[in-house]
Amino acid sequence: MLDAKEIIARRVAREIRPGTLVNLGIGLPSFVANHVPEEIGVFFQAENGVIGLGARPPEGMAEPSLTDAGGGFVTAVPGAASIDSAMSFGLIRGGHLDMTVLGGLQVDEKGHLANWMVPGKMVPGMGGAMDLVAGARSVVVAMLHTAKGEPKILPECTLPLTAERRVDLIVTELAVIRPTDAGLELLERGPEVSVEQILAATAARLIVKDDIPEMQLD
Amino acid sequence: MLDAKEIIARRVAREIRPGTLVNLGIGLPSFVANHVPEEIGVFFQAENGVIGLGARPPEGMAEPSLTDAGGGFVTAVPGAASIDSAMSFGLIRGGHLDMTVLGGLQVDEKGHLANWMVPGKMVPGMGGAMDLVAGARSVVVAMLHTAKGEPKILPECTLPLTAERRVDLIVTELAVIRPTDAGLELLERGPEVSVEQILAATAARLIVKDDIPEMQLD
Amino acid sequence: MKAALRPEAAAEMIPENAVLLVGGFMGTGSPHRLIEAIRLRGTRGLTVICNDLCTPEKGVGKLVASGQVSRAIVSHIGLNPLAQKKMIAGDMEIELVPQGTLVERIRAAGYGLGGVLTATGLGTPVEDGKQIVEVDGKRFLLERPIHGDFALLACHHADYAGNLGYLLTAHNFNPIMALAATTVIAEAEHIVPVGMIPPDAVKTPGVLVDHLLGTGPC
Amino acid sequence: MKAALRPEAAAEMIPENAVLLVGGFMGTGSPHRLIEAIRLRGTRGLTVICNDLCTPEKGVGKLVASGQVSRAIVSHIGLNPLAQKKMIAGDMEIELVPQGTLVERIRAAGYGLGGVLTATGLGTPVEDGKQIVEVDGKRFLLERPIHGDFALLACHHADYAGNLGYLLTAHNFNPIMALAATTVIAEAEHIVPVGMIPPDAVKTPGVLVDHLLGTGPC
Repeated sequence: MLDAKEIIARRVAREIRPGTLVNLGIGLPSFVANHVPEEIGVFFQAENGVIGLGARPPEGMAEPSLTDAGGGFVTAVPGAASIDSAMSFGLIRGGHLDMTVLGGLQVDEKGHLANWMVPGKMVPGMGGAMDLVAGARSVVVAMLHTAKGEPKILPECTLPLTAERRVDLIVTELAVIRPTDAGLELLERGPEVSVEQILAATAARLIVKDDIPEMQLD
Repeated sequence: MLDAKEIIARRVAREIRPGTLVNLGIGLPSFVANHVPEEIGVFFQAENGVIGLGARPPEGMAEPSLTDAGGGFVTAVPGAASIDSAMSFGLIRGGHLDMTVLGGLQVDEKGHLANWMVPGKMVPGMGGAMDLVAGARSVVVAMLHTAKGEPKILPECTLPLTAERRVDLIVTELAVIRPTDAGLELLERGPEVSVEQILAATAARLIVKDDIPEMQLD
Repeated sequence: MKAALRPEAAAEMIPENAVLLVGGFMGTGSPHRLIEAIRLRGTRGLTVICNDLCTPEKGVGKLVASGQVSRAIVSHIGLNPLAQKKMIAGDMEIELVPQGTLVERIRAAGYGLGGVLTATGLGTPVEDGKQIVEVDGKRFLLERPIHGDFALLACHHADYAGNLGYLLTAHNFNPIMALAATTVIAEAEHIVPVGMIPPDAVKTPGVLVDHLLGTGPC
Repeated sequence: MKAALRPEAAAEMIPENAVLLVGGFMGTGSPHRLIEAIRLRGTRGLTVICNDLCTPEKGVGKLVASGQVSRAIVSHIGLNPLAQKKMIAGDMEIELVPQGTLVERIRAAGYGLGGVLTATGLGTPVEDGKQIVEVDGKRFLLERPIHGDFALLACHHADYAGNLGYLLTAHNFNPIMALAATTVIAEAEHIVPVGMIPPDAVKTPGVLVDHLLGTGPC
């Protein structure tokens, strides 16, 4: 039985197209890279300054000047490029980034994402999230479906938004959901999850057509 | 007896302070570099992309990818840096350039420069001139005092201006003139030139105090 | 991975009336083989955005001479008397833009910015018809982004992932133009296997480059 | 030529209430020896502009922990719980800025631009109190330039002309900050004789750098 984060990472990995440039947020989204086959030639960007982010280094082979956006040691693949922060966000804001995968605190029926602060409680800051949501060609939210049992997919976000742009896909351990003009469309069920379970864990209205398939995971 | 361009180049060279970053326009201003001693550590910028511009290469030692803003072959000094056009104009517009020396078609009593077009006749374009005049810390105009016997220093420019900024110094073969709030102040006479000769060749009003010294040339 | 194209194959991609960003400064750092292929193909109605129009015998100047360019956005045409003649006679539309403004306008398109706020051009004909924006009591011209259908770049070396490196003053507009076009074609003097260019030496990340032109027999 | 300073000598230059641009991303590419010298000296009332506030034990986070920072402009404080606590309690003024906007605002100051027109932050609290500028029917936030009294940079190698090179993800904000402060101090791991860094490898031209910090005994 896969745990929730594993399900999400594997399912998001299937969204990634060959030969694209992809940014993975720190935390849960960073696990996605483990499930993308090397041969499809995806370049991962870490917004702190590398295109062609590689795996964690083997023990004893870390270089302090090669880190990811969380400050952890990484490697780089052949063909990698070092970039400064201006170029990094030029890629993000100029529409050169094919996809970003970000964590979320809340998403609402309009597809708005909130993921950078809980007023008076937790103020991590937006880092690159506002630029990523405003600028990436495709925005995928990868998050647990609920937080301490409370729904995170709501009729309207109660937390400050990250951008006015509608995200393109929401992937949780329970469901794959696509925000559309008409609202949130349920596309897939998690492994051995029923539509009723999804509806019970979701505060927002979901558009449910007949016959929701179960996620395919590699 | 020095010719006019030689006088101007030598006099402008004396304005250049040690350890500064200086841009020399193509044409007459480019001769200034020949008269700046190497030991004062000036870096010359060519706006097409090098800091640390050097002399023309010896016969048989030209590299096609090392040229100045006129497209001529140059060399570079130890400590030179290649820069792209964005950085080049970042230096110019961001106030990092200590001095620029530019040619001129006209300068007027307000210290306005016109040097990029003669409507209907000659339209070279402004190249980097508008950026240089707007952005350099100090702007020196190096030009012949007259064109085909007609004064180039006028009450008001008749040609389109290069910028609304007042230039800092005008150096011709006849005179050194400083534009000020009060108008154009005559500072120095050319070699063996009288104040009367300067006034006769100048259409603008000049402020002439007692005892105008002759230029010192190295 | 991007296989190297022949110049003719690249020229075939470019339709009539295309908007071309072309790297180079007086021909240094221009994609000469690609330009020659476009000339031979005879594609007409082109818009050329470049630092300058070079000379009638060289660089983009050849396309002006062959009558293939109907419109140009450049900073300088001083060494192309033919272009000046065509502009004055009204046979060719030429927008003259200050060099620093030109590179920033192209960058704005590539970096997803709404425009450029600059003091360059204030008080000159460049100001005509443009919006003035005041920031903290200072006036700035609002200059609009410039995007191309194609960017035609030249570089010293590339790898087959599309990473590019430039030599000395052949950088100029190339690294900025790489972000500002729908399709980016780079002509390289050398194309090396992926992994041969150190990440810190990459000036244009391969993810920006769509097609490579080699120098070999292909 | 710039002789290398000891960290204490550099720290002495920085007065109380100074505005500091500090390179680095989660401490990678931050001038750690200089930061430690400022901490030991105890200079108070500092404004710190940096990508993030790192952790309380590292990088600029140490100056937050020691109470020397009264104000910060950063994109992320998620790994510094102490800074979050101070912000929520109102003990420290923290302006959170989207990372891409932050680097462009610093660049705007360094490049002499009036501000940045960006879609990032629209529809979020970042928009509050800011001017909206419309360009071709699209809305953009006008974000103002950020200039520092000092830029405190870290680099991998330098020469005694002040030319700087960076390693991998240690570039980040350093190359941009180098243009945006009155006084620029760069801490290098290696300082080599002038002429040892190829012009094409220079990322920050020496003309921008006022003081170098070495690693040797000085």
